[in-house]
Amino acid sequence: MDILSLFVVIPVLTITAILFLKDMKQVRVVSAIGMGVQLVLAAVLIYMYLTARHSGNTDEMLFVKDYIWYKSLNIHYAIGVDGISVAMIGLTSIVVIAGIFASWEVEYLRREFFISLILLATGVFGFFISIDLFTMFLFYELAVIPMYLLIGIWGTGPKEYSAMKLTLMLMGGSALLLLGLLGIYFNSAPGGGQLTFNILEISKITIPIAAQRIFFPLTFVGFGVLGALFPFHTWSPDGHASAPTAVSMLHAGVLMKLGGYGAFRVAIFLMPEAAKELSWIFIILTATSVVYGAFGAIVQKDLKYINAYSSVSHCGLVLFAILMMNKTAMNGAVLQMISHGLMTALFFALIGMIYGRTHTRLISEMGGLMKVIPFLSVCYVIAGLASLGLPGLSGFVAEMTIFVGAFQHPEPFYRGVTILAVSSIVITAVYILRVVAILLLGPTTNDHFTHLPDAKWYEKISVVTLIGAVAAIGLAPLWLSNMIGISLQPIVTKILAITPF
Amino acid sequence: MSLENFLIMRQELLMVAVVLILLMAEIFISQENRKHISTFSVVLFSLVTIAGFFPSPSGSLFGGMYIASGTTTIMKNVLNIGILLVIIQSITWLRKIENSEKVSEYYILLISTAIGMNYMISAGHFLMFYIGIELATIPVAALAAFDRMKNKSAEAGIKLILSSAFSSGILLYGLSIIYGTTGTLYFSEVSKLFTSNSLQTLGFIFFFSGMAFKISIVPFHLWTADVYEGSPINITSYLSVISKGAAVFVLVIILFTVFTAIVKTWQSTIYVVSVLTMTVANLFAIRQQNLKRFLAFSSISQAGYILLGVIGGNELGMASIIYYILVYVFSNLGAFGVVTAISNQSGKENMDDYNGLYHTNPKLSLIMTLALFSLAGIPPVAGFFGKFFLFTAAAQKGFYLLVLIAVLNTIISLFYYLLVVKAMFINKSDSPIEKFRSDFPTRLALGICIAGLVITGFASVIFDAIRNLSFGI
Amino acid sequence: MSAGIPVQYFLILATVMFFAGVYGFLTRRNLITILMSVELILNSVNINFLAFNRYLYPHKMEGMFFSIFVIAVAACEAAVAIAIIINIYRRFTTINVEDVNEMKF
Amino acid sequence: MTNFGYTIWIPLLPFLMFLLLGLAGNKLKAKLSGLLGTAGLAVITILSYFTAYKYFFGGENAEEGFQKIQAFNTVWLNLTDKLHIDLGILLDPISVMMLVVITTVSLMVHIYSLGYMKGEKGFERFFAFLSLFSFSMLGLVVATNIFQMYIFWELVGVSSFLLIGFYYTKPSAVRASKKAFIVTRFADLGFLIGILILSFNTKTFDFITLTDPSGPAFSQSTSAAFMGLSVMTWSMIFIFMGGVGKSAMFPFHVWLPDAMEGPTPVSALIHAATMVVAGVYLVARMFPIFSLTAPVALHVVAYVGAFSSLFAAIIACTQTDIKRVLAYSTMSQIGYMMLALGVSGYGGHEGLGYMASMFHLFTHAMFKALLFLGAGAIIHAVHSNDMTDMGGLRKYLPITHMTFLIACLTIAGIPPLSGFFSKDEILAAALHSNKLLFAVEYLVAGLTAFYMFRLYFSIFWGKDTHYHHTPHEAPFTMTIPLMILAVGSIVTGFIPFNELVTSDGKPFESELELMVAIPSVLVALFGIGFAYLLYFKTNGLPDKVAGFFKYGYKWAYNKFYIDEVYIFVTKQVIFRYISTPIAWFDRHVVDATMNLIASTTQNVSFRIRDFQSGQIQKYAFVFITGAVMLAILFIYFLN
Repeated sequence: MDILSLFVVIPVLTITAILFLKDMKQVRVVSAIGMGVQLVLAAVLIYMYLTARHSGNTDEMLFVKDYIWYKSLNIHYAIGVDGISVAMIGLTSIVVIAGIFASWEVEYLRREFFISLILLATGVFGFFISIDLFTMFLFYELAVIPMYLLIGIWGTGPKEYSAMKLTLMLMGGSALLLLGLLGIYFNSAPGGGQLTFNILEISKITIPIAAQRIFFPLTFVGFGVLGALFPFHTWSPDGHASAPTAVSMLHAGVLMKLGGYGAFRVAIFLMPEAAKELSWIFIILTATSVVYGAFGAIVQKDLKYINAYSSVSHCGLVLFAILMMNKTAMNGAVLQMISHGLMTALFFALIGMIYGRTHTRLISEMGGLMKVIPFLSVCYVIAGLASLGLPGLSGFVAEMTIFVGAFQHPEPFYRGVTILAVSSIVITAVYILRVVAILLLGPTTNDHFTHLPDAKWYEKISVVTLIGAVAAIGLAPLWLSNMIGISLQPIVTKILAITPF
Repeated sequence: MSLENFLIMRQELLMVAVVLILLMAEIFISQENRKHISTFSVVLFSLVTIAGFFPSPSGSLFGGMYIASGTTTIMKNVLNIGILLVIIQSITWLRKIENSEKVSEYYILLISTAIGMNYMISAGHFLMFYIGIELATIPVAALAAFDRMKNKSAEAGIKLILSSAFSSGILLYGLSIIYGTTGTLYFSEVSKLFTSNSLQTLGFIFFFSGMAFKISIVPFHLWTADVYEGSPINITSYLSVISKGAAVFVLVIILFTVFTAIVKTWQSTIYVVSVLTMTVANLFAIRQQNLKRFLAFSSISQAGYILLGVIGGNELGMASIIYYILVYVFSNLGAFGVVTAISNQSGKENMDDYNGLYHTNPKLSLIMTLALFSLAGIPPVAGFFGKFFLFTAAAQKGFYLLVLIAVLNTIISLFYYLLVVKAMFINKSDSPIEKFRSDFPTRLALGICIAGLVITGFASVIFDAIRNLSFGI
Repeated sequence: MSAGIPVQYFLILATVMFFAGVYGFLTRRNLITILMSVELILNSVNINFLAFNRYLYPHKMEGMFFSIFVIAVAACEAAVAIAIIINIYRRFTTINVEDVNEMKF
Repeated sequence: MTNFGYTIWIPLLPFLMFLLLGLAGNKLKAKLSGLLGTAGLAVITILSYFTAYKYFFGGENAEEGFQKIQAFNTVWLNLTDKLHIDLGILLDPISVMMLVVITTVSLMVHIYSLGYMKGEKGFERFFAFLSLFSFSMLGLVVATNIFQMYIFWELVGVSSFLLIGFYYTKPSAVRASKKAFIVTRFADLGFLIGILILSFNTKTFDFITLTDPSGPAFSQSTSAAFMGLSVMTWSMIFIFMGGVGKSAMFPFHVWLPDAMEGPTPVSALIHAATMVVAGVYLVARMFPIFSLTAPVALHVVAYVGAFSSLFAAIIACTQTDIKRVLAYSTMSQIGYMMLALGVSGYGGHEGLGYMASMFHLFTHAMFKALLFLGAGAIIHAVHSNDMTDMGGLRKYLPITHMTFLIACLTIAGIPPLSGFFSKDEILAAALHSNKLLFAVEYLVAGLTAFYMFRLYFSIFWGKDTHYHHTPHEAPFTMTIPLMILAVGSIVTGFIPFNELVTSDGKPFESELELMVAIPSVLVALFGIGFAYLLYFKTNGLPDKVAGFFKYGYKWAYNKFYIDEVYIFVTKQVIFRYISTPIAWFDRHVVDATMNLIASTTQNVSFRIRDFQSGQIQKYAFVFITGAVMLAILFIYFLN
């Protein structure tokens, strides 16, 4: 068994183990163990990856395994990782374990909850290790569908509506995506020969530009829906608001990254010509996302809505950077995915914990929580600071890489739009501080809140893990950035071949 | 008739034998042994099914009126699996007191239709085809009206028989025109003599309408929902899976072999009707409360997706259709199996009755969910693969817009499938369906369905084997 | 079949019968009459087959055979249909097609 | 040159202290954590002094003047092939000078806080934040590249935010901290954009490369232009915008007076002596570029500085909150520094303004910290910020009184105190460059003397106020820093800045220009005298004067309604006219469109249900119609 497949096998084994458990209490323990193993495995993978690179392995993808699956269509179960996927896998395993701990006290249908959660994780892990478009798409859908049950069963508020909306919109995205993938597949051998779903092989050829013009938008929008591309983001506020804590964490933290990762790995990597040609449309859309999401967040009253809109803004930045199509901006995009994944998970974890205590998410009904639950409040402030791009935390690293990278674009239009996107950092500061000020600072407004308990041990584990990761990236980003940067080289080379910067 | 000939036609002949045996049994068997008829039929039919999988010669009989090839064999096998599942699922229902007198009748009629289907799949001549199709339809009408005491059943029966007679009339009129313009009814000769003049096009359209009726394609589908709702559930599942599947197979074969001269015409026809079928059926399905009716519309929309495999006229298309029907057998029979089980137990068929089902009957709910996900094309169950291949087949010939419409339609269909899931998992109910344990046949059938759903998807052998036996224009 | 009658006459007759059948099917209220209309359609087909066979392809008998089979099958169909109509009458105490309308939408 | 490696500890030590106090602070005893923080700072103060001595007097600088020394540099983040963010330590005259300033004031504030903050809840948190601030500020001044500067720029911003909002249960403090952060953040946006433009054109962040007159910044100067100004000018203006925000220049000054909600030692450290001069430092750091490639931007600097200093001085005359008076005074003094930079040239005597600005920065740090700490001692004694609650305090607080007086005299520019020398250089520089600005600064000098002594007289003389508790002198931990800083205020004027801190690193000759000095002292004395008349004894004169200016007074008292403008922009424009519509749009247009698709589907689904009428004849009708339609379609249209 190769190490990459383990990332799919372990969750499946964990699910199987949970299925046969008799004692409900053990469910969460087993889940935590399973996902803990996964986390360790991710660390091992990162180590192995770095060692391999260090020893001079310059392959585009490492640990490649290729098993033929559907011979007649040349579908393979092909896996492999580069620095980007390794980073995303690391992110996923951190968020998943934090999510498990954050949902330690789920009572209702506990077994089913953890199974769905881990199933979702399986899809995500599978997606990140795939280098075959079919497998990738399979895992993509696998990751999306448990959301329905997770939100519908364990959610709050108008959960059925939100769950349905979220699922249908994401599936709408995947519908477009499917079309895009088929288009890529049938154009993967323009000179004749075997059609293929393998990303690496397709990247070696040039898809005819006429086809690219059709399939690039489909693929990009398809992934973009999951990446909260304006105007297809509206599932995000409702979905996040209704979802239970861990689901919001995983969804915003990891699942939305599938969109960015896919847009990058499939849409841009395979169809750079069309991407270049059409990027201006999407640049406008994504820049709109960035600013629009931030402005939208300012006036929200519900904590989760604020964070959902903020995610729209931050994820918009990911797609924005990807479209800038240079190494730095793309590096920033990946960093932003990781950074946003961690801090938004952190946010949602904290919001869930606060909600669990105050039973409201309306900021107007809360106030002065810093005095009552200092640990959670301080963590919330840290999350906020990370979100508004404080140096020393991951957000800064990612955003600055994006901005500098995007600003290297040779065309003034793109640089102008970059400045527009940059301005979001102020708006972000406004809504973050507004929340912090109303929610945490000031006198404690509600007498009911004066005796709230602070974080429990499992909540602390969840939160501290995430903060640790956020700070680690923020303080020492170089290794991560380099790891990503090296892996970006093939695509950059490919883009440079079109029009040198 | 030499052994060779027997082997070529073995599936039909074996079925005829089964029917005869059952007829004899009906006459000679004692009253107390009657309850074993079901088991007996299942055993017999499983033998038939298994026999179909043995390698056998291909060839033609009756001067080319009957043709057997690898493709037809695998089509028949797929159908046989489905029929076997239906037979197993029917046992519980047939054990009911009001049906005890009609058990062997039921099996005889059912297997007769199967014979008809097999003949029409293997037809090399329109006469054979016509006889097959009628043999496959008329007994079903009797089966639809099987519940003599129920108004709805009678209504379903009359609607089916009249509509199908009408559609046969239209189809025959089309055939007569084709005959008039070509002077022959052999597939191989018709295909040579067929051109695209107006009269022949008219003949083709009438023929196609008749076939579309069997597959229940919009706008020829209107009988479907009523008949499905009124018929006994097992007949509904039979109609929705087996009858439809057989008709699809025949349509594919005829389109691919006979009407090759007017590919453009039938592609456009299929384009139009498949868009209509998917959209209209989905729109109707959204509102349905009765699960049988709901699944009826769902099966109509599935027919729309299946047409995507037909439209390309390519080898991949045929392979994906056969594969999809196989998957569809498992998924739809899985869903119907759950509906049957619950209906047998509690008589409830409405979606509201399923509220909170997960809390009382988690296994049934899970099976239902997987089956519905498979119908919707959600991984990891096989429906995902099936849909993917269908769409691939259409995309291969450049029908991207059609694929787009289809995938957008899958979203609508996902919506209503999720409504059922929502009812079972999320909704609360004051009077949920009691917890119960199904009897062995039901569990067996559902187990096969689930195993099929999982295995068919991941075991690529199946698809590759089908692919090797398929052909395009 | 007098040689003096051109084939068109038969075809026109068949077409008229066909549409008469269709019209009858669509407008009659009595289930039995509807069944009769179906028979009309089938018989128009038969005429077609026979006329084609006799006039255009007289050396082969396919059309003849086909119409024989159609007649046979129509008989079966009628048998089953009438059985069901009887059952309808028992259940609904009417054979007016508009009253057989429990399931819709 | 290489043996400055140890300087890495100067920023690092406070950072470690921050981590220690921040993570384990609540486990330690409050007092211990305070002492730890102070001890850490003492160590780096010594290191800084040692560095300064070694740098300036170590004899390494030959005839070519003081070199920029990169004591340490490491890549923190790779951006493009050429651009990379480094973290490092750059030693040159101004950074070394700043090290001295920061560590000195910070140490004083640490010591002072041991007394001032005693018994406060969150004592260790306070020291943790102070350490964080010290770390950030030190990191800022030793930055080897502009991006490092930006990083620490943000960090000082956040430490300032944390410290202003130290009393987080007090709504006004929360508001003030929020305001400070957002306003400076907005200015930082400009900084960032400036960096982006600059780095895009020069392909480097590195200060040494950037400020090298033969480097890429200078070859770019005329390359591209936008709206009549070269890209370098634009980038410098944007970068200066960051400085405007951080240094509380008009129009981004609004946060500074409110920032006085923070504990007084914080005001002394951050909002008087160190952080607010970061803007000045930034311009000084980029000075060669400003001066040689973007003179227009430098003009902007000069005018913004001049206007701010006048503006603030006028407001300061009307305020009654002593910390706010000091805050406006800070703003005014920083305006001086900006002006000095703005009128300066590059190299030799031309760079007089540059030198003067740095000189004033240095002296200002001493006396303004002294003023704030003194104010703290007064507030500590009186438990009020408002000078109308005070009077005759000289009897109760003798040490505070003396040191405060020294500080007031210094800021007023009375010789031989340090303020006199530095201000004189600034005026001289202005005189040589721009007469209008020179005149403005003269006026401001008079106003400064007036409002400072207004403050002084109202607190220590004036009416004999009756106090609930007899005010008592602060403890030693507080008075000792006062005395040290007082000494500093007196003697620092004699430091030969023209030999040490100059625009090109080379010393130049400069002497007291009596033509400038004598009138300026006279103006100051006039101001003091006027204040004496009005405030030495309680009388009705102040009201009469106020009545004389009437609307002018009212406008100045209300800070020219700039706050209201800000509130309008944020509350009305951003919240009501941008965000609320966007949020509405999102729900009712974008989301509604998605929902509309869904509801349309449902609606259509309901509309077409009559097709399924249950009537078999209708079914057949549809059937035959469908067939005929298809036939017509394919025979007549598509064939």
